[in-house]
Amino acid sequence: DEIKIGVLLGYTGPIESLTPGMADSAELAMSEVNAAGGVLGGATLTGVRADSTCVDAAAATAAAERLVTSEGVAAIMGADCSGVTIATLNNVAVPNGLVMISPSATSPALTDIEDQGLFFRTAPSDARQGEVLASILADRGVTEIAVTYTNNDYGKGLSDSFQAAFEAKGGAVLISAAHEDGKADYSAEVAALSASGAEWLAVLGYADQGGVGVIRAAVDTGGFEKFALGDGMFAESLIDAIGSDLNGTVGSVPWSEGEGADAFVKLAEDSGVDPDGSFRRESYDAAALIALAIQAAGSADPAEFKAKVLDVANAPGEKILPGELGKALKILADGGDVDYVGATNVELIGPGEAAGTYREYEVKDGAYETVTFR
Amino acid sequence: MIRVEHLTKTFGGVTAVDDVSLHLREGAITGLIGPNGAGKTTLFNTIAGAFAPDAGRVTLAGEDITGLPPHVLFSRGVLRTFQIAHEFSSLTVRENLMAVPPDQSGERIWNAWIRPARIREEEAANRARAEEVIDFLQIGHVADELAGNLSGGQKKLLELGRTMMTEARMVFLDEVGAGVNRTLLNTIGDAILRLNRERGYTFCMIEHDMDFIGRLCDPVIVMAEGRVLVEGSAETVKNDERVIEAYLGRGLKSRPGRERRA
Amino acid sequence: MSGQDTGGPLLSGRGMIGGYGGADILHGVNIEAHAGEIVVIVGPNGAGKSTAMKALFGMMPLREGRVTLRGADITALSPQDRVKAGMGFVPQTGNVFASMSVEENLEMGGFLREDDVSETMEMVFSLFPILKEKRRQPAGELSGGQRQQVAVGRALMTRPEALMLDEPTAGVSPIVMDELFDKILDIAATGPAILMVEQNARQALNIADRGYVLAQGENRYEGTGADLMADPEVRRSFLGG
Amino acid sequence: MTDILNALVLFMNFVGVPALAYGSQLALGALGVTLIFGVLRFAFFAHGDLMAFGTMVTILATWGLQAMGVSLGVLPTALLALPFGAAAAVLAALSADKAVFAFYRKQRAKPVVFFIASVGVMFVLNGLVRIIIGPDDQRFADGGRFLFKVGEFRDWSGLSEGLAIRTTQALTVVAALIVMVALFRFLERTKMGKAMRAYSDNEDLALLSGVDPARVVRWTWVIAAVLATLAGVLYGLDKSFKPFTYFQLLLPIFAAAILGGIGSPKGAVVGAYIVAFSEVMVTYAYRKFAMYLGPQDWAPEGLLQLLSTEYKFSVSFLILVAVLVTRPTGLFKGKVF
Amino acid sequence: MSAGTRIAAAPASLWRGPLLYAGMAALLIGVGVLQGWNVALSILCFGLISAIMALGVNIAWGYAGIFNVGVMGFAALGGLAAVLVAQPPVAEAWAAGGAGLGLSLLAVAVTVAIIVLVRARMARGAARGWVTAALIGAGYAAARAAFDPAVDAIEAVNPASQGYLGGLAAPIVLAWPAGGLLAALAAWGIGKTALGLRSDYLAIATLGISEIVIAVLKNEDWLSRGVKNVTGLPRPVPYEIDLQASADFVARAAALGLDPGEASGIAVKGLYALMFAVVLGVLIWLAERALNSPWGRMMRAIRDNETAAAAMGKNITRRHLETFVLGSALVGIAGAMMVTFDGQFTPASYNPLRFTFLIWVMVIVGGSGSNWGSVLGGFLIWFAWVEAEPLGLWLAGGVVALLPEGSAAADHVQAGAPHMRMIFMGVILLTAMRFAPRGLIPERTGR
Ligand SMILES: Nc1ncnc2c1ncn2[C@@H]1O[C@H](COP(=O)(O)OP(=O)(O)OP(=O)(O)O)[C@@H](O)[C@H]1O
Ligand SMILES: Nc1ncnc2c1ncn2[C@@H]1O[C@H](COP(=O)(O)OP(=O)(O)OP(=O)(O)O)[C@@H](O)[C@H]1O
Ligand SMILES: [Mg+2]
Ligand SMILES: [Mg+2]
Repeated sequence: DEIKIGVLLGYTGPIESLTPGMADSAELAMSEVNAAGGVLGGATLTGVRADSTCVDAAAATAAAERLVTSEGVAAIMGADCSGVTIATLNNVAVPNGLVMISPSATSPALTDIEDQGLFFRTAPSDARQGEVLASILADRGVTEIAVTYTNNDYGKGLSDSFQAAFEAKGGAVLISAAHEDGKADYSAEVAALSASGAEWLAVLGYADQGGVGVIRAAVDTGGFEKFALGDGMFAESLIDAIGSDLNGTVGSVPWSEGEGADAFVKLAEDSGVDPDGSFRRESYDAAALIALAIQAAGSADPAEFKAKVLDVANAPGEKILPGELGKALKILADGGDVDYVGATNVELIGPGEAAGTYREYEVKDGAYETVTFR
Repeated sequence: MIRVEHLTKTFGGVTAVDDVSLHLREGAITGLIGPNGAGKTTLFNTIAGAFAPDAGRVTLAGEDITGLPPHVLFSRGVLRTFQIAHEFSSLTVRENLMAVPPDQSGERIWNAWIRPARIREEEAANRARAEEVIDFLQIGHVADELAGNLSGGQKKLLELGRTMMTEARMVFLDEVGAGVNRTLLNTIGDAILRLNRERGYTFCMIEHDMDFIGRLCDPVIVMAEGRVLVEGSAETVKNDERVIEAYLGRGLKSRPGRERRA
Repeated sequence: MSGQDTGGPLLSGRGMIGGYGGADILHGVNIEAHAGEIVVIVGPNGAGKSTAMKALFGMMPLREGRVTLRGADITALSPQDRVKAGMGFVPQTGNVFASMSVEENLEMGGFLREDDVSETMEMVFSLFPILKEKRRQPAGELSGGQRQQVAVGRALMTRPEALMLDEPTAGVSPIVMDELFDKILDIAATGPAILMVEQNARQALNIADRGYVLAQGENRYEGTGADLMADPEVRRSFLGG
Repeated sequence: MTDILNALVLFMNFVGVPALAYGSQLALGALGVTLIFGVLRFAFFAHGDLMAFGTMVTILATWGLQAMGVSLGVLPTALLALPFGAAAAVLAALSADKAVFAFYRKQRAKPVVFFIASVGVMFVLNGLVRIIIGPDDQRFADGGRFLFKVGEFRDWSGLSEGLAIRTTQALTVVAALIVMVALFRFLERTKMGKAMRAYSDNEDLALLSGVDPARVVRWTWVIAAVLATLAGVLYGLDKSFKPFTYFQLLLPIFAAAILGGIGSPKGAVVGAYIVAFSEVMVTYAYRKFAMYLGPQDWAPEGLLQLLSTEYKFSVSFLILVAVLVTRPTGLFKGKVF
Repeated sequence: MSAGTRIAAAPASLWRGPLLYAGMAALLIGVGVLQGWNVALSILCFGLISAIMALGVNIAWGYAGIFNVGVMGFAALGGLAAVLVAQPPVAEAWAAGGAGLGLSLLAVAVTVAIIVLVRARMARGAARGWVTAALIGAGYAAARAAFDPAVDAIEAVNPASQGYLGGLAAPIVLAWPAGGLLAALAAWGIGKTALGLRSDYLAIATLGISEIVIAVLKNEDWLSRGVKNVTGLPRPVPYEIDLQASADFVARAAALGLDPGEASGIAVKGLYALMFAVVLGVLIWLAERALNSPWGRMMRAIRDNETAAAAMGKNITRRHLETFVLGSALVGIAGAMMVTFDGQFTPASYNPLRFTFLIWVMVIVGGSGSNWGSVLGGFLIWFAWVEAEPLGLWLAGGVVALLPEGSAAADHVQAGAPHMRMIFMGVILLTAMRFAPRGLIPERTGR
């Protein structure tokens, strides 16, 4: 018996370098489930990848449509970028009554979209993170900062909430400049940012997109020495790329206190999957949630298990970390209750969004070191 | 008809037309000759609106037409042909001709949608006219050929043919004869004379074939180095020493009739 | 000029049949030229004169017929190989490199020559003095007649053994035409065969050793220049009386 | 006096040097584009992906060399590997020509057909590169990254502003200028160069002059592919290698080539600098700069930024449109050689 | 000698067009059978939209030789029209910033008026230039002074879901002509400045302008929410879930042996397809009529040789502008239709590859200068664009099956599988062009 789950991500297009890792992580959760004997007493989960292209709503819709009709998927892990996510949700998932859990669509518009209870996301809303990052900086006595964000709904939303929170704490954002991902050169951005006279630069982008380009240009020109990073920037590859100049950087990233994240790292490394990179943990969690909800509902029919997603994600119940999916499946099969913590400390609030705790980190000697959790 | 006053046109360092003043009398066929590079074509181009002059003025029947764009001049009855043929290469010969008549209502896009009947009528008339021109130029066998596929001489004929598709007042012919078979050229000469006499077209033509010039043109203007050298009847011009020196030459140095035979 | 067989024509096209992909344009045209000979082709517009020239030069595939140079079959040779074999051609249209200077145009004429071309260039300049004056100017900015001079000059630079000219005098002034014909006589005297299409037919036949009249893709008349000039039918139908 | 020096160094560090380097990177790409445009007469849209392809092979070779323990000291090892990449790119370009473009040349197709065909080639190369090396960022720079750093400059000069110059920046600028001059000379002076120009001007007549079109085409691809690889590798060394970015480079490269005048090597370089400098200068916040130059203790109200960086791409295009409207064939009168 | 008709002049086989269209239909039916009718209909809908865009490009390029590489910009403007027409107005935002915006608009108008007046009074020369420049500067400053606070106020209104002015709350179908109009207006402005440029230069200019349009749409949040996107646009057709909730519909679906979910999707997309087809039908009729009239002949003449056309009395500039505007309007209409079908406006999704070059591919593969060809190209290339993905995956799967299981090579190919899509797309494109270098349904020359 086989249950198919669509893995709808932009394998080609602007974030093509992020998506393979995300898909791998999602499929890691599925194989973990399968190794534990599958769901519903022996049904295996199979991930079916489809290309959302990240930007082309039409192509994404067509791909999702194909997942539904010719693959017969029970749920979709995805999509990635908010635009295509909304398009596939409205045009495919809702009409066909399909559950979608996105690991990375952070647009506030998704919060009050009419989703018939079918849409969830493991990426926390931008609004909360802005506050977290602002207080990290305020606590360090930073009063002036320059901000650069990736020019999409994620970056824009995060920078808006960060700016509001930072100013509410008495800080001043001296300049806020967007950067486009995938461009050839970021000297213009860095020039403008550094001319503001701020000592700190908040980079709210992606670690392997424009964000790293901005930081590299800033370091090379000596424009900034201190960086504050949003969650999209958290990746080992960033340290590899920038090196010792990154020391002293602070940032926030959704993280469960200790165990969850560490468990994920271990699990991933054991299975030969690189655990570092944007949205990989969220992807794992998204796939895991689908599996657990199916098990809890005792049915792979989305109409039945959609109601169970919130149940398995939130308390009460036994806490479940990455690598413990087998245990969770067993508990659920026995009629018990679980509280899935996962790699990102999943806590779905409101209409199915991650509340998440955040890890405040600082880069010391070329490594991320936890300062505290918020 | 056309009066040119102190016209000057320079290209970078080269003064192609240098302070030229002349008068093309209404109803006359004026010949324009001169050595290669004398500025004849440039003079045409400047009058016909292809270039803006650096100085000077052109009037048409007293009206200032200096620097008017070509399509406006066309609507005032000033036509020209090109020394290097400018056919519409992906249109057939017939279409090339039918594209010429001005004020076709079918050339306004909405008429194509709302007035098909009127367009059909006009097209029929234009087609008939094109047919006449085709017969006249003896290019019937290539009437449905793409103009781009014509032979060099046929293209020249088409150039001339286009001027016959509309009522013109003033026609500038830039070497229509070059590359045209001499027998046909004679017929063309007759046609030019007829258009001139019967329809009152005024012509100004550049040509290097002195026989042809002599047969058609009076007066003849000789240009050299951007200026007007002489003006007069074909006979006078032919015998003018300066013209012989600069333009006509004195015939072949070596004479034919050599012994060696293949 | 090694390997030249003395008896036959230097360049010959026999039974040439072919066209541009549609109906045939040439219906069995024969043309030949001997070393040192000036051959002129005349005929009405669209007769296939230029097509015949292109066929001789391999710019157009022949359906039937063969082309020989010095007796050797060159029907299958590419144009640039014919240049190497000693042929030169001035086409009727598109015969200058418009964006290159006059001097570069001439240099392109000597593209395949390994020896010093400056002497030949001086020769061309003395033939067409205006070109020397304009030698740095792009050929595209020249007057029609000046371009024609560049075109002929370019072909002369190759110093070909068989020189083919498609209406070299179209648009050039009488004085230049005379000089050009003089030069052609000079060149022919040094050995090469010269094949020329002309609409200034009487002047051309005047200097020609032989002439062909082509009409509708077929040979119509053939004879010495003087014979053709003397034939009243030819005069009336093809030479303008 | 020191204030003026400080202002100057500040400007150089944030505007002058980066824009010069970025401009040179664009210039190397634009030179290749302009060459193909000039000789073969079409916009080769796969140039970005050809750059990526050549760079990819260079990277693989670099890794190989590094594994063998070969290094160039302060210079990046990739320079040693470059010939491999260039050879591969040449091979790719020539096969694309044989498989695709030769056919349309024989057909005498219109330039736009070539252009669309090159989009097809772009798709294929695009896929190949990603399948072979993946869509990720690859860093392959080694050796000394900086000629001198901001801090070093500050200590040396005693100014409060610093200046940094990277090895790759210097390499790129030098390479761009050398290539420009060499290409110009090649086209103007050598027989092959002239044959190329003649071929581009009038193919039939070039044939009649004895030019072998096959050779011209081959040479064009060889040079363009080598240039593409050089451009790609230098860019990758300076920033990083990522296939998608290389595709994105295409637009500014074309903008530069056309702004300068299609077919003109000089134009390509100047066009590239204009694109690069306009991006940086129009969006630069001149506040600090003005503070150095203005009276003591004076600070302007705002940031003195003409336009926000969101519009940097737009600005360079706006300048481009403005230049074209006043000079319709580009700065150097794109005469297609 | 026989009448010299050559291949170029001979029309391609009469059957070619209908056969190709039949083949296209067969492809779609094949998808319907193999992958489901929802997929087939969604490809059909986008095919129809693409066809209209291709038709627009063909009008400018195929008729007049205008190398417009700014398709993306016009499509986006069409999309903007959908927002401005169909979204409800945000009263609060109007209250907060409407006056300010009006004021800045007024400032612009006044500045223009003053400049026109002053320029009329002053003599040509440097002084006039400087005064004009100064006036422009002053006008810009004044407009910005009113504009900036207004924008800030608007964007502060409930930024998560609004923060913009909204639209007219009119039926979204009206956005289609409105999109055409908006695109036409923009095209008129662009054409006035840039149409004098020669082909390749015009191309880069239009490309640049389209990038500018997108930059504005991405960053002017008050207009269209910028990168925050406008989602949930109203629909001209019922919602699937409403159909699924209707007992009547479910019954009818059951009668046809369909499950209600699938049936509702088919019904909705079928309705869309019908509407799009009507629009395309009307447009293609208009376009064919125009092409086959003296107007079309004149346009081809202009395309062939502008100098000669001008000498034959054709006003090149006007005609170029006319076709450019018409073609762009079509793209605008299609852009609005597409946003309607997507149900959302996402400025960041406009990228030149998808919205400009892909459309060009459609036109060239279909046959430039040929309306039916471009439309076919629209369907075919869209089909390829969508189906290249599963085909690529399938191909990669085949390769992997050949390699030893779990080997590094197999893993590598598996990882690269999504990129097969690009290779496939390229191969399809190159193959189509190889077999029909002048397009699948070439332009008919020589009527
Ligand atoms: N676009 C141009 N740029 C620069 N110089 C030019 C241009 N057009 C013409 N000239 C120069 O102007 C002069 C006059 O040229 P024009 O074409 O008027 O001569 P013409 O009298 O018509 O000669 P022909 O009898 O050979 O046609 C020539 O010396 C030519 O080189
Ligand atoms: N490229 C071409 N494609 C198709 N047909 C052509 C092409 N070139 C010429 N023709 C046709 O071939 C016939 C002969 O043309 P050709 O150029 O050989 O004539 P010609 O004798 O040189 O005439 P002219 O004296 O006018 O130059 C003409 O009817 C012409 O329409
Ligand atoms: Mg002339
Ligand atoms: Mg001829």
